[in-house]
Amino acid sequence: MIDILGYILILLGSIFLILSGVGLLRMPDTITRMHAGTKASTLGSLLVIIGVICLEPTLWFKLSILALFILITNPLSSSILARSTYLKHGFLNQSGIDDLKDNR
Amino acid sequence: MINFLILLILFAIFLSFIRFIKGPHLTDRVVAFDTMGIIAVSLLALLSVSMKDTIYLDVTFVFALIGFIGTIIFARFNVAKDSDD
Amino acid sequence: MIGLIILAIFITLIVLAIAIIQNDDLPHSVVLFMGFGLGSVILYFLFSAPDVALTEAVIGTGVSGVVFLVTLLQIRSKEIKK
Amino acid sequence: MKFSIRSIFISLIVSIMIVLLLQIFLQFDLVTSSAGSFVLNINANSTESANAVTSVVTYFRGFDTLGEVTILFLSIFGISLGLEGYRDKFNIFAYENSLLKIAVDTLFPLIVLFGVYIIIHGHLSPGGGFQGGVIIASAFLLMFLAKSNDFSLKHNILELAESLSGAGFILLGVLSILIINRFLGNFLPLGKIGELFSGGVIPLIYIFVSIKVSAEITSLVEYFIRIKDVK
Repeated sequence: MIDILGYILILLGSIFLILSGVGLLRMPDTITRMHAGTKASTLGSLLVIIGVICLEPTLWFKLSILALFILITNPLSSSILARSTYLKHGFLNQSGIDDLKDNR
Repeated sequence: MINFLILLILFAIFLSFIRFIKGPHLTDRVVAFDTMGIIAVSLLALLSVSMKDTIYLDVTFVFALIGFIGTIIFARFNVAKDSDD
Repeated sequence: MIGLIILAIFITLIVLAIAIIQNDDLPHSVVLFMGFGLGSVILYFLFSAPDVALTEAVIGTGVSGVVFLVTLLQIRSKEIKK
Repeated sequence: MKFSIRSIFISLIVSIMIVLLLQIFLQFDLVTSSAGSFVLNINANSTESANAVTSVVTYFRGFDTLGEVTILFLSIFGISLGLEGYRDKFNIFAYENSLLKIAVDTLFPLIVLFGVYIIIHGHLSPGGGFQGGVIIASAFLLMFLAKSNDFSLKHNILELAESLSGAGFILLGVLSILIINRFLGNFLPLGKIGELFSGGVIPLIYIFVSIKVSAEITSLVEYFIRIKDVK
């Protein structure tokens, strides 16, 4: 029973991972690529790790520490990367609209 | 079943790999590198379950650590290039 | 199926190596190099050699990339100050 | 960015040829496989270590590990000799961000704990002294990155740790010459395979190697990131 739950969670997670890959490939400019690439992949990898815990319940300690590490580091690194790119190049899009120009 | 899931995750890695090769800007490549690292963490966790050998899990933690450090150092590099023009 | 994955990663690594050499911009080359290390870690993992995979991930990807980037930073800062 | 479709196509063809050649050559890989089974047989009899690679690195080839550690020491020595005149307090690497500061404060004990786990489980799971030492050094690298000029390590302490651990490694070898008449042999009780306190002398050697490697990599990064302003 819990195996089926694990498989369903891993399937959902891999669908999110594929969505992040498609977004990374199809989005028009850098900031939107970053948006698609990091958020969806964080959710997807967390779902996959919870599914793996359901498949092998003896590994729960190591895998939950891994999930905690991903939950701390991945949004942080994406935020820092976005901020530094904005400070250097602006928004890098074609429309030229920059809402944050005053408080750079 | 688990082989099918591994193939799905490999397809996701392939999609972000195309952006990693193509990406015109440095930030595109770094984002693709970060995403590939996170997807590879879940791939390695799944592979270590499918190989029935739990000691492989240490590599996944190191993988997440390397992705984090690499991304932050490239962000630092972006800011440093700011001063030369 | 594992054999097919290994074959695909081999071909990917060779394409990446040629991309590293043919790129003109040095930071782009460093990112591609770190991606190369990531692919080879998955390859060692599939060959069931986790010791080599751990060493490649920590030293070949982490510390080498950091040292390359710090060297690039130092070179640029000297060029700015002149 | 600069490469064209044509070069990617050529590289694909070349890579497929190389992979096919590798498939042919890997058929004749009899020598290494017999060596592997030989090492596994000996490892099962002489050392109670679950990981055959670590027993090769520290027990059968302990003298080679001493040589590798010496090479690391000499390279750091050369770097310090070349870069000593250019050092200053200024940290070129620092990145001012309050989010990063808080997160690194949280992550630093976690990463160091993981490095210690990799080191002391060297004879049970993949990893060992070199890998765990570099993981601890990367934790210090994150501190250099996040804390701009507040965080600095004293070189005296790094050099003291490095030389004490190297001396401890050699002292262990000399002690084993005195007890069992073999350099870097095993003179401790072996224990049972799969437990934490087993493997005889292997965890002790790995602890010394890890302290040495982490101190050396940390001082290497510190030499690279501090620079005097070139006018």
